Amino acid sequence: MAQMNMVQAINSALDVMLGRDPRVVVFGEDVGYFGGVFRCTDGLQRKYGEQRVLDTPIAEGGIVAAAIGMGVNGLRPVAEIQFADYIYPAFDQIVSELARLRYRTAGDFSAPVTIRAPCGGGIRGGQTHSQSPEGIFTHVCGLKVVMPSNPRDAKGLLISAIEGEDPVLFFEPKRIYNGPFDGDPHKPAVPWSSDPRGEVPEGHYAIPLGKAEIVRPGSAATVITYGTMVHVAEAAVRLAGIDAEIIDVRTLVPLDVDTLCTSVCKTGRCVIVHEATRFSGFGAELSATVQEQCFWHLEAPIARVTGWDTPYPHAFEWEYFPGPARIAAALRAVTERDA
Amino acid sequence: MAQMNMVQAINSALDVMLGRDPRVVVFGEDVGYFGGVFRCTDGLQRKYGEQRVLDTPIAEGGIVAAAIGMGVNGLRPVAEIQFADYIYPAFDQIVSELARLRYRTAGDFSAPVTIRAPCGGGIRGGQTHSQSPEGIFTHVCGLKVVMPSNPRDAKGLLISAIEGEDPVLFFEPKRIYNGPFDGDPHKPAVPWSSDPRGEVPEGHYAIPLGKAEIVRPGSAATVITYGTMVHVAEAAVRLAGIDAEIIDVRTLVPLDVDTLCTSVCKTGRCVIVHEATRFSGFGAELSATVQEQCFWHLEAPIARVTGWDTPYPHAFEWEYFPGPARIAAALRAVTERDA
Amino acid sequence: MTQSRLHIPHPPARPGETPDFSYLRIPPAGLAGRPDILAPAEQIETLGTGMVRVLDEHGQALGPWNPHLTPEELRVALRHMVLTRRFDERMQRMQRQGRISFYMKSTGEEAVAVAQALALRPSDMLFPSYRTQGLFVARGKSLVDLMCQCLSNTRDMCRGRQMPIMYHWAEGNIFSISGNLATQFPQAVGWAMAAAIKGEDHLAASWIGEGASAEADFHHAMTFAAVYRAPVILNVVNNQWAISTFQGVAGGEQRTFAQRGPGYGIPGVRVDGNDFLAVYAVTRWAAERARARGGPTLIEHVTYRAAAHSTSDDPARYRPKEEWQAWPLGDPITRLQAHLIALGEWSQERQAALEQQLEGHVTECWKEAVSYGTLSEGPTLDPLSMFADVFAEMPPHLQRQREQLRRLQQQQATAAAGSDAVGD
Amino acid sequence: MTQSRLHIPHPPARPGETPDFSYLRIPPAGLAGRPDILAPAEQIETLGTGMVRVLDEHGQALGPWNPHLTPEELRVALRHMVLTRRFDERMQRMQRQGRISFYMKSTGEEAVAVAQALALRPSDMLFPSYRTQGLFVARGKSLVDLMCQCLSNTRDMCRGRQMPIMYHWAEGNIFSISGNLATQFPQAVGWAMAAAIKGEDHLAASWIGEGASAEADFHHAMTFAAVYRAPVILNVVNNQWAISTFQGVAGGEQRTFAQRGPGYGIPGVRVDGNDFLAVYAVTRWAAERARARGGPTLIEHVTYRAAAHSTSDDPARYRPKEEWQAWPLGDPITRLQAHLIALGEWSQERQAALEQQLEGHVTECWKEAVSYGTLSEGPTLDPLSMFADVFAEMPPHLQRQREQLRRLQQQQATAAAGSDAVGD
Ligand SMILES: Cc1ncc(C[n+]2csc(CCOP(=O)(O)OP(=O)(O)O)c2C)c(N)n1
Ligand SMILES: Cc1ncc(C[n+]2csc(CCOP(=O)(O)OP(=O)(O)O)c2C)c(N)n1
Ligand SMILES: [Mg+2]
Ligand SMILES: [Mg+2]
Repeated sequence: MAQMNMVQAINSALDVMLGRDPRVVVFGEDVGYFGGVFRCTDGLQRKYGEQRVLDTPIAEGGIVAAAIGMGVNGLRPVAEIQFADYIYPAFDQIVSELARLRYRTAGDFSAPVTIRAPCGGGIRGGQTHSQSPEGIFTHVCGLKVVMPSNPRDAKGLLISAIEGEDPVLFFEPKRIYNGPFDGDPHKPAVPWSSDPRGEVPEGHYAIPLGKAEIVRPGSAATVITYGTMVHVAEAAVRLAGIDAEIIDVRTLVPLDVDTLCTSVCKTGRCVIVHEATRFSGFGAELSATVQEQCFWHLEAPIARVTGWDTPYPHAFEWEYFPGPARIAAALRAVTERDA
Repeated sequence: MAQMNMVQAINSALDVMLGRDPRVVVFGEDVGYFGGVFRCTDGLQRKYGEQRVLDTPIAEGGIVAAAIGMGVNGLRPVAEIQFADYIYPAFDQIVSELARLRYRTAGDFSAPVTIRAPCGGGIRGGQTHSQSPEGIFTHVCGLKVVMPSNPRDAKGLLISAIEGEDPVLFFEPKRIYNGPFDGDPHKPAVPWSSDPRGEVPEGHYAIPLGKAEIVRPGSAATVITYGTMVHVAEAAVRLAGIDAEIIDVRTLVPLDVDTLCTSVCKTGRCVIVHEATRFSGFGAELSATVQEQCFWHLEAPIARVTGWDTPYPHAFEWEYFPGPARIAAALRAVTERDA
Repeated sequence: MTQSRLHIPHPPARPGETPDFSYLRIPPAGLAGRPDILAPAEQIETLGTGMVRVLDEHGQALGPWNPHLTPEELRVALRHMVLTRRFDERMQRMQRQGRISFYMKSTGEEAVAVAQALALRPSDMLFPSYRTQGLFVARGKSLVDLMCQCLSNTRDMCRGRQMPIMYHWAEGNIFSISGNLATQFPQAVGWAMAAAIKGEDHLAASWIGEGASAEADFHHAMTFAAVYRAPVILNVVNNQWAISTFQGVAGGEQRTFAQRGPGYGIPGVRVDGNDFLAVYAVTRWAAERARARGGPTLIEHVTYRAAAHSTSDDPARYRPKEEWQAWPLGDPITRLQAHLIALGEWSQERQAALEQQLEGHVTECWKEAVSYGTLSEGPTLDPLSMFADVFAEMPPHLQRQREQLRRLQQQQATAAAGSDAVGD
Repeated sequence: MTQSRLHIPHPPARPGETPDFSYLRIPPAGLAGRPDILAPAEQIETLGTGMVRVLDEHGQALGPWNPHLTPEELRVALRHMVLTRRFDERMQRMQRQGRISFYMKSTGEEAVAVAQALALRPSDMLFPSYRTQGLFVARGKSLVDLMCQCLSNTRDMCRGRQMPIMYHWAEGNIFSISGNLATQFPQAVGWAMAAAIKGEDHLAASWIGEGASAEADFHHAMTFAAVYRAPVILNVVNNQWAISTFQGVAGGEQRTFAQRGPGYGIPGVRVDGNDFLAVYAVTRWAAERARARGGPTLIEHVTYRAAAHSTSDDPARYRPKEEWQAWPLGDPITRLQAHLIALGEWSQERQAALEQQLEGHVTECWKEAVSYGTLSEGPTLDPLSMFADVFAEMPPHLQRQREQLRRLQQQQATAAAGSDAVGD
């Protein structure tokens, strides 16, 4: 098995799919000759040619619209939005068109488009290079929404996204492109090569969309999270010394309600964690769903630990970021409450 | 006091504000000479001239961008998006710019823009004239989000929106422009003139943003809702014969958590109702918040009654619409559960 | 009050005023030159300022753009145009009678869609707007199918999911109409890019109104088409009105819409949109250019929206009632008819017979269509079908919601049966 | 494999290849005519195809566009340009040393911002891009303030909320820079519309890169500006590159960006962006036009991004290292300097003295700026301030969150104090 960081794993997924399926095309701003500002498409244009890996004009709306047209014409487009913060110019094409095409044509037309976008904070990117807009897209019927937390999942999930028939928004937490991140910016960076989840098969494999993963079994509480925060939650559990079960949602839509709720019904306590702002964030849906399904098992209010309800502030990155201390405090609160 | 329907009340709010404040300008597609496809701006161009009430090109992104620039230059723009379904082309300007301008300039620049948009279903408008996208905007920090349920509130809230310093998304449930609607499309239409909330003062008055209203006091359960569904909830309460308290949220952001949670802590049971799709809809935030604040008082799981998680289907409007029967069933469920 | 300086475009006439189309410069038919299909964009800029016209006021076809169609071809075209108009009128009537919820006519603009459908190959992909129903008619989609869509009935191609007129036809290579203006324009470019990537000889064509050209999608379509030289024909149907706003509000006051093309390096051709022969010829030119790797063409069709914007609209509120009569480019059907008559290939009698025949055909089709159900009567679609096609496979949450609705319907049926029983 | 037909634009040279700017047609200085400020757009289309140039290769100012500035005015301009470059270099160095998190230089493009700021009135509102720091310099914003923004320190005008370089200056009438490309373009038009509505004599100007011109905002800005004839100057700074993509990918292969203007009815003027005098003159022309109710002007500045895109970028990966040396329009600072020397109003010695003086000034400013704190040291902003300015008044949910963070920080402080005590 090869060692890959998340950039390499994503590159490998694209490479595998470009190689296997002549319908796959990859494009976006700076993804062609240059190989992407995060290098996720490095070497692919050289290998597969300019007709299949191409640079686009800087127009996210145009990129998604073109992807839809290509998808309708039998290709499997994988479009990159350079930063998730820049997905909004494409919002109408995603929401009104891509998400609804199959529905409005009763299945006669559809566009199997995958949209990749690096997301999240922790890189001193300020408010326009740090956003986590995934929650917005989970409210749009017809889109699948994915956010991996490690190289192995990233590759397997991306391959599933490309192979699937539905449009997928594939958010890549850029803070963990190079290594897992436990929420402490002062510690030396840890590379993926020192983490078992950095072991990634070279060839083709798929991790099905719609399945959450129990990252750490536990009995005292359930932490539901995804992306970078999976690692931060692990640190928080160690910090709090509480035997919490940590679940990596991985696919936000369709949501693996069973895995989440089985766990919460077992532990009776639940902390939901995401980087995105709190109000109407995806945590709200997680909370509402867990509450509906596990009400009679809950022994404390479900807690949400999230980014504050402000834009992402450059200078206060670490006060803003929902770090291990805040998660640990929530874990203590949900487990102590009944004492 | 005058009798007004909601269109007239909105027109009156604009009229009052154009008259009082020379900084107010009103524009959008077909709002000028024609007076708007729903007639909300009827007569205003004639009265205030083409420089203050104007038709725009069909470019929602351009409309909002221009509004921002005008707001920065000291005007108080009120822009109409012809249907809420067409707000997405303006999404980047709203989310990345309008919502964040004050924050990113530490208060040195801001744009007091009000964006009006008719929303919601029940008019056989199909999937592109029936949407309720309010939930998406409630996740965007820096925007206020309002949805009135009657003429009196509509006028008072719209005046507050225009007078306030923050950007406001003002969603108008078009199904109740002409009269309250209890969810039964087969009954004869009821005009606002037969409803006390159709009595609207002619002149200036303001209803502050951020205050929910208890529409019907009750003790057996709390129904939290807004817009058209306030009236449907009233019908559902009658149908179920349950003494529920009905709260009209009115302002989604900032949310009047106290009024909602005081009620739920009192009744111990909560049904949340909105027309928008369920998954990650605003009901999720309402549910999560109520659960956090009222956990120890809840005697049954919080229920959500919402549009299904599909685009709004033209032919199945009334199977899709969360009508009184579904709300009544939820009311029964939350009140029977502990029996 | 300060003297204000914001320029506000005005239409030439408002209700009660005399129609005035003097702003339109209309060159005589036959005047415009027909450049080589591979002429560079900068050498053919006059195509965007003038107007390609073939049919003159006597029904003669003049000049180098005359496509020299056979009388039989012309009669087929006429038939499609008349059928489109008859269809529109019937559907509007049915809306007025409450049989369908909404409708939009293309009256006065039939030449655009019909000529372009005929000028392109069946394998070319069309990305229509809501006012190009002639594309479906000319490509042979059965009216029954179109009507069933408008009825949201059991044979509705959209399974009840879209408002009337939002047709599509996968086998006929006609894409789905969206309620959101202009979105299909850059999608067509993407489709054309894919054709080029695959090395296929097909091209894409798309239509938007002049009003919708202000949307971002126009710019994206033009930019992507120009950069990749995609084989696509981008049509702006300038029917002078966008609901209540005049084409000046969309930016047509100082320049033609065709003139937007050259700035992107795309030829812009302005054509008399009520001249079937001119539209046909210009479309052929653009299609040949695209297939010869000459890249995209922008075509502006100058025409007039003779009817209301939709059944929800009343144009008497914002334009003179007599504008359509005063429209200097006439009625495309009358003009093609006059041409055929001038050729000795048609007559008023044959026209009357055709109209009658098509009227009968429309009646037949309507009868058949309603037999598959209407919004209020007859066989209806299963509401549970509304949960399908959100995704390729129905995920658990939608299965649960479908089940919930199923149970609710059962309960209601039981309750209804119960109360019926009580009533008995 | 089928022969594919999708056209892919290429830059003239990639790393390892010889720079080649033969695609640029560069007319001699002094050649372009200067039309009347109210000349109709269609009569001045050649302004978009040629290139307005004043300074020739001998430092002479030629032709009708020569703005005839006084030597003192020229020296002030030179000073601003040199200061901008010195500032850029220092900040880049500080980024390399880890003192600031990010930086973007405007090297090679200083003439654009400086000349335009000087050509406009202080009351005109500027909507900048991230590569027009010369606007701030030329309008007299203190470097200390700019540096404090880059440092996110206690004097940061953005209160720590934005990445470095996202300045604004309300009193100086310079709008806020956004991380989202192009959004300010149509906002500037809205500002100008408001000025016209209010009957005020001010105009707005905005800047985007040629890459960003593909965004929807470009189209919206152009459409609204044209329709309402807004008093606005819309600048496209064509520095040949958008990160790694060549201007051809943005649509510059077949037409100039200035040529986009006429399609909207807006004059498009192409100017040698490295020629201070030409940029100044063209801007004055556009400003006079706007103030005389002639409406908007689109200006394309032909220049070259001499530095990396940002401190995160390495251009050696995608373009020849020697491209900047081969750039045919030279260095704007050298050219203005040569002009002053040719006028007998400047010398190498004075230049050296100026450079030294400004270098010293930058050092002084930096010392002062860091005294107000850096990201890692010294006085820091109160993190609790991050909850302010989301709304005009802080709503309850943000008050609660601020309180939550306050308590958390207290606990951490207590815990730290406790563990310190243990350590003692
Ligand atoms: C994005 C969007 N904005 C607004 C509308 C509402 N709308 C529907 S048709 C129309 C006018 C379009 O005019 P034009 O493009 O000229 O086409 P025409 O109706 O004349 O054929 C408007 C504003 C819409 N459907 N989509
Ligand atoms: C909406 C949006 N998309 C993408 C980006 C990422 N991005 C930042 S600068 C840039 C290149 C811009 O090039 P150009 O407009 O030519 O300006 P230049 O950098 O050359 O001055 C890109 C793609 C962004 N900031 N915003
Ligand atoms: Mg039109
Ligand atoms: Mg550039």
